Amino acid sequence: MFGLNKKDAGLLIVVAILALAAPFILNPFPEGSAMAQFNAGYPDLMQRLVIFGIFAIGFNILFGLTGYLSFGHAAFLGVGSYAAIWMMKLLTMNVIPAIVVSIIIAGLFSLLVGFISLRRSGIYFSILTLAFAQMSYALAYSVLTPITGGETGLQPKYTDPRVLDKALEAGQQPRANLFGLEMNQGFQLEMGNWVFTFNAGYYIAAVVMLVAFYLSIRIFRSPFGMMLRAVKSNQQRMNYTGLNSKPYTLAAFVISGMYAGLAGGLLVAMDTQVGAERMFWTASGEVVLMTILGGAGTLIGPVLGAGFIKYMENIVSKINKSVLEQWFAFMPDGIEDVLVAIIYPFVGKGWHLTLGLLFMLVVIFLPGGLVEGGQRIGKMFRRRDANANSIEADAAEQRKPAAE
Amino acid sequence: MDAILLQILNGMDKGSAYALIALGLTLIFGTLGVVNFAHGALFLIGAFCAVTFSKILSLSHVVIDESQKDFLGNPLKVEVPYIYDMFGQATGDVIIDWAVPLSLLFTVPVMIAIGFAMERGLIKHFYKRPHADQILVTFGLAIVLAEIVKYFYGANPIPTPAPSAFAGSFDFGAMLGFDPNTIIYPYWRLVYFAFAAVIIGGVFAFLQFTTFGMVVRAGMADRETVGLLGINIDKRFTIMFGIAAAVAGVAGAMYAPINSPNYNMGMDFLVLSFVVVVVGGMGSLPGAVLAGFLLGILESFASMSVVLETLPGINQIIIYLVAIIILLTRPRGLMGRKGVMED
Amino acid sequence: MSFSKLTRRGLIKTGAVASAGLALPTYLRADGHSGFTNAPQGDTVTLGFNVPQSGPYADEGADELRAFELAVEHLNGEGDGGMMQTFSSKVLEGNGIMGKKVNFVTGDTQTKSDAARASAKSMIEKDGAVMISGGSSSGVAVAVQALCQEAGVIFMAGLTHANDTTGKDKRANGFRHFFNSYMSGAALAPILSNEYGADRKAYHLTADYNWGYTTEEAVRSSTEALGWETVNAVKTPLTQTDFSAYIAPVLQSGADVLVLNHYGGNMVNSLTNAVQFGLRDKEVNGKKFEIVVPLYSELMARGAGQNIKGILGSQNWDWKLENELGSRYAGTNAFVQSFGTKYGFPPSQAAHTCYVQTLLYADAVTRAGSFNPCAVVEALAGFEFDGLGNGPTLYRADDHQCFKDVVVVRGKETPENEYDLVEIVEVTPAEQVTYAPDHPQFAGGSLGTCNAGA
Amino acid sequence: MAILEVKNVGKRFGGLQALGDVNLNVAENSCHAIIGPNGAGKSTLLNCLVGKLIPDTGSVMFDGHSVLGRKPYEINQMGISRVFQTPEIFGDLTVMENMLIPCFAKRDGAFRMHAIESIKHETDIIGKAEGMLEEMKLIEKRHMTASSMSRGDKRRLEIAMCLAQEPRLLLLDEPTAGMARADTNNTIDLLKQIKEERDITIAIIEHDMHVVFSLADRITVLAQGTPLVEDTPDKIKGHPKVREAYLGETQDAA
Repeated sequence: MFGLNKKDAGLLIVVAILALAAPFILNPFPEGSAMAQFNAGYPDLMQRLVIFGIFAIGFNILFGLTGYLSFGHAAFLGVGSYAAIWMMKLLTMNVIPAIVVSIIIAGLFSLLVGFISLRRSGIYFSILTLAFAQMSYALAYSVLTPITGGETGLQPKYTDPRVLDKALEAGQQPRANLFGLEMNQGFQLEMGNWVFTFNAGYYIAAVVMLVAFYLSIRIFRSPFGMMLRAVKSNQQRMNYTGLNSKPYTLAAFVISGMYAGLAGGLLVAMDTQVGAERMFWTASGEVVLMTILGGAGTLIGPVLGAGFIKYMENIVSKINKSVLEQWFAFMPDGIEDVLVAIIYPFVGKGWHLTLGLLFMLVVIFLPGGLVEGGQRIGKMFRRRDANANSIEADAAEQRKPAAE
Repeated sequence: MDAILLQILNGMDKGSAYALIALGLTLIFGTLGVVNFAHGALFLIGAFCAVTFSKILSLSHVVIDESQKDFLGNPLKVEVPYIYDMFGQATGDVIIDWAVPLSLLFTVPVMIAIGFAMERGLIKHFYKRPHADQILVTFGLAIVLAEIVKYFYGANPIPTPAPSAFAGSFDFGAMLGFDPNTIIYPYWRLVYFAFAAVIIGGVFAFLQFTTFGMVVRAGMADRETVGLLGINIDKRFTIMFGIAAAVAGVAGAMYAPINSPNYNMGMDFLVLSFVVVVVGGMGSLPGAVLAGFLLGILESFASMSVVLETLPGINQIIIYLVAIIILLTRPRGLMGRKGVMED
Repeated sequence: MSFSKLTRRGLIKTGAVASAGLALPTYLRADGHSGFTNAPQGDTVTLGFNVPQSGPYADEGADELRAFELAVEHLNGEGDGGMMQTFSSKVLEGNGIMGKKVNFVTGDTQTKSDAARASAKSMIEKDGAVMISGGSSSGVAVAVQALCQEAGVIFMAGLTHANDTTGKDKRANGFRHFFNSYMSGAALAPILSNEYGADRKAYHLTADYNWGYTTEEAVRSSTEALGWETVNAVKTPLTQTDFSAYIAPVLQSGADVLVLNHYGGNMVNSLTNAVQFGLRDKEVNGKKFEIVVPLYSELMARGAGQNIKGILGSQNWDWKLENELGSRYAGTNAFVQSFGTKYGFPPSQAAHTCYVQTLLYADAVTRAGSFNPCAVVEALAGFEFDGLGNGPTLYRADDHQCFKDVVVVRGKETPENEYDLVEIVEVTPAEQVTYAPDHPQFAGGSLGTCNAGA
Repeated sequence: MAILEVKNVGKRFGGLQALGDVNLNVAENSCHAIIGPNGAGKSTLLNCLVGKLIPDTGSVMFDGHSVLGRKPYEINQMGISRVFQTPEIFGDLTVMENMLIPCFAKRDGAFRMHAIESIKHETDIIGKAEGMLEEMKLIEKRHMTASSMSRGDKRRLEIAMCLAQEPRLLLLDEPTAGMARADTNNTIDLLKQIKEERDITIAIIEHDMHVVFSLADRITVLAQGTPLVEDTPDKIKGHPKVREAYLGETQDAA
């Protein structure tokens, strides 16, 4: 199917089903129940899950395949976002030009940064990309305020020129749309106590994510993808096999920069504003964490990692003391207090602590990320292979090219 | 002229702080080959050792004073530090005033203990893992440590003043024959500069002139061979980690009066210290120190208003710009060795 | 998100296993018969409190959250009622809002506009919040205000001081009780001139982002109008922690006043550095060197410790107002009493503004008789009230900014306890800080029309 | 006709004259060995041929074109392949992938952006790679991760990868270093077979005299950065200068 082998096609179909059914899957708990706190099936979070999935998929093409660890990819996401919002301010609220231009601008910017940074490798490369990103952030926040809005960012206003759109009535909110279909349109499905929200913006983002995921599978299975893994494995042999590794890594860098730009453009399409903080180094660090947490170099890992972190950020951070007290209200007072006291430091404002602990646990016990965890669980169920090396074999199997 | 002198002085001071932080990072990388993203957190813990120590000194019991009222109209609760009971109020005040320098006595053992625990409990298992794993696990640890500090001390900066003997500033201008008040510099920053110089010199001397240092340096160059010689290099590396943690810790403790410590200061310093280390050349101690001073002085110059008028925003990016230029002209930083951290 | 319980029950009754709700061409499904986003159903209403819980302003966020919890308690008729007793509008009865019990959800802004919008959106989309409040920076306030306008809910800004929030970025659905940069400048200038003389040379250090720019502009224009000269104004990076390189040249410039247009960690560090350099012990041009911090915050003052002694600045409110300046500021003591009793220390101005905003919202809803944002906007715009701690106050209809007295404070030389950090120097009356809605410092924006979402 | 002409090549490292004044001609379709004691400059010379080092003086012509100043991958694309002392293969990739990469490099050149095409449609490349693995008796191991193979297999794979590019000149840097006797003999047989079956020139740097005398048509002896003599193996064996400089110490080993 689509030029994929059976296994990859299967993976794509699974991801597609998961993405399309996300409003159901992410809302497993009935409205009003205590567990409803853990529901993630609302448009904003679903959109963020797939958009950061795209970001991580793109980052994985660079880091997972070539091993070049960029610490500045948030800059491309930010530049893409700024490009998109300017298209919306100047041209039209239709998301297509915004997204296309954000990919192009991010691609050009990554070409410049990549061309310079790829002159070095290892940690020197990482620091070069970090330096570019930090400069972009610092300038966007301060002296570039006329272009970027600085601290307060940019939002579309009804007073913007928008040459392609009809003028809005005074005071009307410009809304991002796809040929008239507004990103925030949607409908709800009610089944018993469950309420599921279907949102146009989410489905547009999800389709884009599926295309991005499909392209990343094609890249992984292409001769180009193999060359990138060769760069990671042995650059010396690469050079003595008549291959110029520079254009390969630069191409990977630009592709991943364009993915970041796409994610940035989509972020603006779904939520029409940009702030400079999305270029700060911690945002670049976040995509590194997503990729490694999920499993660098695997196809599905980055998407899992992105989902995991965004879920933590948006769900766990909202559990406050009164929510906890509600949960344990059925228990005797003393036990309730103890439980709340134990759990409270890890949720709500303590969500960073939980995140940090989870990173450590994953890195210590699951070096291959969540994908390795999944494989181990799979192994336990299958029990067909007692071989200690089976995990590595499995990982190798996943890396196998389509040729075989 | 006096403006330039002042910024050189200022840059030296700033540079000494950068160099001191970068030194510990380089020690760990150079000896153990581990990229320690939790190094900023060690600096943070050092600063909070000073905070904790001054809190301990001011531990109080409550005396209810019926003659005064608090803001709600209840009788005022007056806190009397135990240290007053022990030494009397006058001596007690002096001790509390000197809390930061005294806290070094507390910081050093605590930091060495933390360093040992970190190395034995966590880092040891990561020597053979890829650098990316080391970065990730220590980054996770940095988050956890910062959050623990936040849990106990909140997010607000905590004022930790230097002893009042060091309040105010020294007038270099008057000494050098310029107008008074043109080149002034705070006493505590001068103390910090001297302190940094002593620590940096101490670490170099220790590595250069002691047998322990020689073995460690040999181990930095070739770990396996030293191991083959029957020397327990692992144990020495643990000690080295403890020393590096202590260096970071005392750097943090002494820094507390300069910037009131808050839980995020480790992260603030992390990126900066990495830039310094990389510009200096991974694993090179003199490189780290040199880069620290270089970046400190350049940053000071970039913040001069004459410079800012011609190049607005240069103060925002100077460090990164210099880092890029240096890395493009000198592939492995100022004094880096070939093949270190290049893959 | 909030859903009609009636509808849902109806569905269960008819035994429908699955039924697609109406496809509504709106952002969020508004209830058919209410016509606006997240119309409260049943006997509860949900408010969203979006405050920084991680990052440098986490403590300020925690204080805001305490105030919100207290406000909700009072609205629901628990506790001593706080400022509801002194509030000039008497429609709130302690039975929730219009008989609906007030629930609240919280989120973490992380002091990043992206994160703040994400968490506000989750409150609106998932939890059905009909009003969002809180925040501790102008970047976040502007971003969340724009979001609330799009979504059709009310935004009651927390701590935000930049002119832009009710200037070029103002929105019909957003309201700011807190004062702004212009007001700080206008309130401070006459007092600075009284205290330090009209012939002063000022040196500005300004945080290099929007709030810094507007504050510098406001203070400069107000002080220059009174005869001060501005020697130099240098922008400092937000991420700067050590300001020595910026402080060191100040004395060389011949300036005799240093104005620190900094907030939060920047302010703590720059002030600490300035005092370390001994600036305050110097004499320049025959005058004692002075430092001014236009926007004071109790938490930051605590962070700066000893260094704030004798430093002038402005505040939106202070917990000692009523004790020191009398019953014009009624409400202050009532609030301090209930806050202090519950938490053991006096509230900060951030807590005060958040508490007041919540009460004002509840009051507006009750007076309007509807949760519909457009009705609330109508009820709040041009609303004059008293008894909420700031004296007589106007919520101006032109820009949804509150106009009230501004408190000028000075770091106290001998604090009685760790919360007694400032002394009130003077209160600048509201008339003196009022400006025309089209003042150049606020130009370029438009409120637009209210958006109810449906 | 000489395919490789090295003229007056010199190279200094600081104070050390690594190569003095090296002249060397390698005839087409011959097997030319370069021997010499440690530090004689063998590896430096090889690095000058493949573009890793640029000599200070002299010229290196391959098939009438200068290689100096060209990058390693350009020199490789001219038709020079190199086998390293320790096998340099793509350790993380499978044996089959290791084989595919040089096949692509041969067909597509130094860079081609073929990011969307699937490898499995490249039937001719796959066929060629499989044929090569078959010939090298590695076909059974094609799914193995390359780094998990034995050293002998890695060496065979590396040679196969070089041959897949159909080079005109194959440079071998101590191909049997660190090998057991049996593996060494296998490698000799393999190289003999290659020499017989293909239109290829081989230049080999070797310590092991057994290997050298089994394979070489001509031998150049390097000592202290300059060529001592160049002649046929038989002549070299009896050459007094060589005995003195070199063989004297290693005769027992040979």
